[in-house]
Amino acid sequence: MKTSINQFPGSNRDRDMIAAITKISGATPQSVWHSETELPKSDLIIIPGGFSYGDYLRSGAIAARAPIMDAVRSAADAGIMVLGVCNGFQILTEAGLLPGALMRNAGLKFVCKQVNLKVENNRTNFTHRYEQNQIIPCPVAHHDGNYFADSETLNKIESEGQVVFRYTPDTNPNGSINDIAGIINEAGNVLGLMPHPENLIEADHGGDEGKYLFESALHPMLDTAA
Amino acid sequence: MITARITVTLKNGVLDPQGKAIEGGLSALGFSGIGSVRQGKIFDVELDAKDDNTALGELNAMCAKLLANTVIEDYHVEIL
Amino acid sequence: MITARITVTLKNGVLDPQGKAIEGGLSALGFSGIGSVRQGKIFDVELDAKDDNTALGELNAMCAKLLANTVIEDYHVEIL
Amino acid sequence: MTIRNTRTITPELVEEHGLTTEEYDQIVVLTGREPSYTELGIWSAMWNEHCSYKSSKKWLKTLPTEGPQVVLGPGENAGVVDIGDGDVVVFKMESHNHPSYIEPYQGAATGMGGILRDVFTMGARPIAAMNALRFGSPDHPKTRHLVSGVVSGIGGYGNSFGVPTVGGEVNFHARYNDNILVNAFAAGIAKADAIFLSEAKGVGLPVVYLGAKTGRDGVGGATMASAEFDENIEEKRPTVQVGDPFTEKCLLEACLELMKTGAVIAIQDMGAAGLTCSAVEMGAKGGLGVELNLDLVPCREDNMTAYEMMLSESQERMLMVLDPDKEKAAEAIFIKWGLDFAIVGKTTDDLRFRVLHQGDEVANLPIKELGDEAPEYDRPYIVPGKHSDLTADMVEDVKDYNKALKTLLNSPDICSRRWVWEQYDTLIQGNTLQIPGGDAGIVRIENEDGETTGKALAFACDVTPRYCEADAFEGGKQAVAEVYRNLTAVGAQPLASTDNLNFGNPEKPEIMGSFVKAIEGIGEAVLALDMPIVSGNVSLYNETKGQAILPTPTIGGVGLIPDSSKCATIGGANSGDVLFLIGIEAEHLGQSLYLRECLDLEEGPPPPVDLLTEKARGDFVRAAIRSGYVSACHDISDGGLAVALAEIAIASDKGANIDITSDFPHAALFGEDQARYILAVNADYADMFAANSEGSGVSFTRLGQVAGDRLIIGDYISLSVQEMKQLHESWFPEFMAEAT
Ligand SMILES: Nc1ncnc2c1ncn2[C@@H]1O[C@H](COP(=O)(O)OP(=O)(O)O)[C@@H](O)[C@H]1O
Ligand SMILES: [Mg+2]
Repeated sequence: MKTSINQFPGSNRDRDMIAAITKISGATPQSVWHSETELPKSDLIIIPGGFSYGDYLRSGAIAARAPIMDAVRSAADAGIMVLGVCNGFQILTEAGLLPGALMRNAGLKFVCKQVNLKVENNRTNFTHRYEQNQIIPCPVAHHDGNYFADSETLNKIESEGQVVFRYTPDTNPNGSINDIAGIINEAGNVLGLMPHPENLIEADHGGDEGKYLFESALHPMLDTAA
Repeated sequence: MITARITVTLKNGVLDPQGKAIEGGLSALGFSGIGSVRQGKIFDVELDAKDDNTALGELNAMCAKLLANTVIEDYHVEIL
Repeated sequence: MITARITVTLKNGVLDPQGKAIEGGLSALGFSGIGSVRQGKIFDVELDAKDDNTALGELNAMCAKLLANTVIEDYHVEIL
Repeated sequence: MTIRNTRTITPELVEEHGLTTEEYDQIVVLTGREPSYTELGIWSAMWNEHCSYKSSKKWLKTLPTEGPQVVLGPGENAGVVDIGDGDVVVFKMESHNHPSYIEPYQGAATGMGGILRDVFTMGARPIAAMNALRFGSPDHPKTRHLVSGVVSGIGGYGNSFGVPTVGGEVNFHARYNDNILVNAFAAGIAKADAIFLSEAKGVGLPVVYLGAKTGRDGVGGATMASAEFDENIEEKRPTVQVGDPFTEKCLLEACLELMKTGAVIAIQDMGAAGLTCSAVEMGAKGGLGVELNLDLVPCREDNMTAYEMMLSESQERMLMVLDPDKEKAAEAIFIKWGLDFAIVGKTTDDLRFRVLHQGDEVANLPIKELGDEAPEYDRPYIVPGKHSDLTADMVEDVKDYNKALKTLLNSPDICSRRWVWEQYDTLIQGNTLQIPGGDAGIVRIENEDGETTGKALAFACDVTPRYCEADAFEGGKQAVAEVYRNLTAVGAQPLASTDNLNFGNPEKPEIMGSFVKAIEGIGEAVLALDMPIVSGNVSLYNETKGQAILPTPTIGGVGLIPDSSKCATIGGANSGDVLFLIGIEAEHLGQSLYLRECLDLEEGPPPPVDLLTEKARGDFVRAAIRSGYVSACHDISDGGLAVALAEIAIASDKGANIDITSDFPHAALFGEDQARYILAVNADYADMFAANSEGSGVSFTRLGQVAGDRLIIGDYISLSVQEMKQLHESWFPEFMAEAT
């Protein structure tokens, strides 16, 4: 299983992600600079959190158009797993690899706190090590996590099981529509989520519930659809 | 150099949390009679192009490719 | 209801990191000949006022009190 | 607008530059002639209070700055302290008070930017940040706006840069109505043998400009205020600097990469008085001259003059002396990160600071005199009088202790700061063991390969300005003691400290007196508690219309936790644990929050600090935590015993039954006597713990037990944890939500 991590200027949870993957898989992921046009051979591509290009213009907008993203798009089309966390999720929506948009938090403030997430769909390659409907704690840290999609898109992702993680209604930190915290594409190989499972993988973090997402992705079920 | 102003606004029906907060802020300051506030962005761009038409073409392309997120935003280009 | 557009721009000389990053983003996408990009905000406000003049007064006050940060920003009000 | 080099020097111009006539006369002597306009700007930048410490130097020299743990004390961008295994922690605190009052978001943001740069200029990767904030009275019309702007500015910069904020302070007091304080702290980790300094070495070596471009930001705030000096004024330029955390993050990565190549001989960030101060300091420290060619400086704006370039305070810039053999590799790194890299000058052997612009030599000044020979003043001072005794029997007893505790928990200075710290990324880097809300923030230490080492660092910052106002000497001691206690309460050994001395106008003898006495108190305390001062900052003239701020010498401290599995937090109490008080029953109500919040009085002397007791009890508490049977610990400070117990109960979500009776319950419950802690100890170890305390000669009392969901203190207090939590959590968000 080869993992690569895309780094943009302004990425800042790349180090957290590298540490998490290294701890969980025993192997250090390959770092890929945004100006590259080709990806090393990878089974899992991760776009980490941060403020790529300062999040200026819109979060993830400039990064989504960086040279490496064409390679990510081809890989995603070829069925390779792609995971975007926080800024990574924003980049994936801006790149059109996931539907919808992430807008400014309803409270207009950056928010860093622990929320509760419900695993809405454990039949994905990213979540099969969770129980269906399991509630897990997980930290969030973002300014633009307010998921929005038009009603047609929303109906579709809701009915097709593409909503993978939802905030419990009392812990929705950003006003996201239907409490959506993470979604997967139709093909089931591209997942984006706002919370930071990489900051919840060991006792020192106060829990290891985030680890199961990476363990799922690093040991995908064979041949599953979303 | 041609100077242009690009205006990017949220599509109708897209919730605007910043606009809402500003409405609240304005009423708190005692302003009354405010129906709604919607926030948008402008980009003042200087560019070198052989004529206004070429510039317009370029500017529209910039919007479509980067400056606006057409999932949620509309844009408008104006040469000043 | 009166509809107005408020435009808030950075004062000259104030660093605009957003504009700078957008310039970079546009050149990376292959757009050439861009001299500069400065980002600003607009607020589309609907308000109830007895006439345009009263509205203008109100809108200017809103800018001074909340919508613009006059230390670094200029504003402009226009009734549509 | 351009400010030309040809302006004639008039007494008014000299005054606008903040220089006295005597100072100017000395400048003429040192220059050997009348200075040019640009030269005047350079002198004033180097000789202002901020850069030259002319009023404070004499007293700062008295502070203890040494110890076996200290690798590098004050004088560089930040202090450096050994934490074992070849690692060092690099830290400092700095103020950005005035800019934050003018433009709270950008002022606070650039304050964060500045302190982070101070740390990574030395080769350290920032791992933790704190911020100590003082605002005016909550009912002052500007306060909310300032709180909101400052907090989002700090968050906006630190979150994007990617450093966890793990602690801080927020106070409100009318004396900060027109002068808020924003003190930012940052700490980073480096290898002891890979620390970078600003001292230039080697003649004829390239001086390189790094980072963002130069604009007119912050140029000559003083001269800008008068409009008639230039016939070509287009507009009044804002002197506000805008922060760009994205560029700073790139600058961090580029600098750390660059430092690994061996290309850096000396490096200095451009902070106050940008290019001037950084170039002069590098040369003066190294005993070398520096020649700059301004035609090569990357500029953001057109037609910038020499004066403007030399005085610009544009952010996210650095200056370095480069090993010329490594130029190509160095430049490639900056190109990769999208940053400017320009050779703008060279080191010389003539001890002159020479500045060239468009074929002219616009400055030629003696570098040592600029850097090291700034005036030093021994300003007259009067030691402020002391308050007469205020014993417990002289203070009204409110009788309704439930109500008093509720008032305190819901008061501006005691309530939870969650509203603030939830806007800060407290978790980034994945090493935070204790987020804000405890006594000290804790961050574990990784080695170079990203593996955890088992070690952790604790961070706290404190000062109690109302104590300093009542007695600067005791207040100075107390600030250090409280940091010591906060670090100890999580199980850390305090290592060293940094100070940020915020005072009013030093030309007033009473202000100077409190400054002198505070330093004396700080010095005594850091010596007794072995927390030498390794870096710091002085901010004077925090005064408006004759009204000065409360004396506010903020102390930031760093402590070492050798085994991070053995630390304690405020929220770890378990049902059945026995609660112990380390220290004795309180009797001191002078300057307490009980007095202020319940009786509306600010009277009496502050609680005295006995440094020997402080040390003995601290050593005992730390040892107890490290032996592993302490499940929760919290020091007693603002609001006394009752508030401390309530805070443990709220954080642990557990009630407690406390058995006390007192002749002066108001003092016993709310007195702020120093050197005290509350510990929750597993019941199986309680007797052993008591015996140990007995044996160590440390005063202690068995207070009661963790139990149920109410805090019951004798016959005095009975409140549900739920209700206390609600009161404690609600003040801040309700205050910020209220209409202005
Ligand atoms: N501006 C701030 N930023 C981050 N944390 C803060 C800030 N202000 C206060 N805190 C945190 O809130 C808690 C309570 O602060 P304080 O009452 O000053 O604690 P103490 O009395 O232990 O010194 C501490 O954990 C502190 O770090
Ligand atoms: Mg404190």
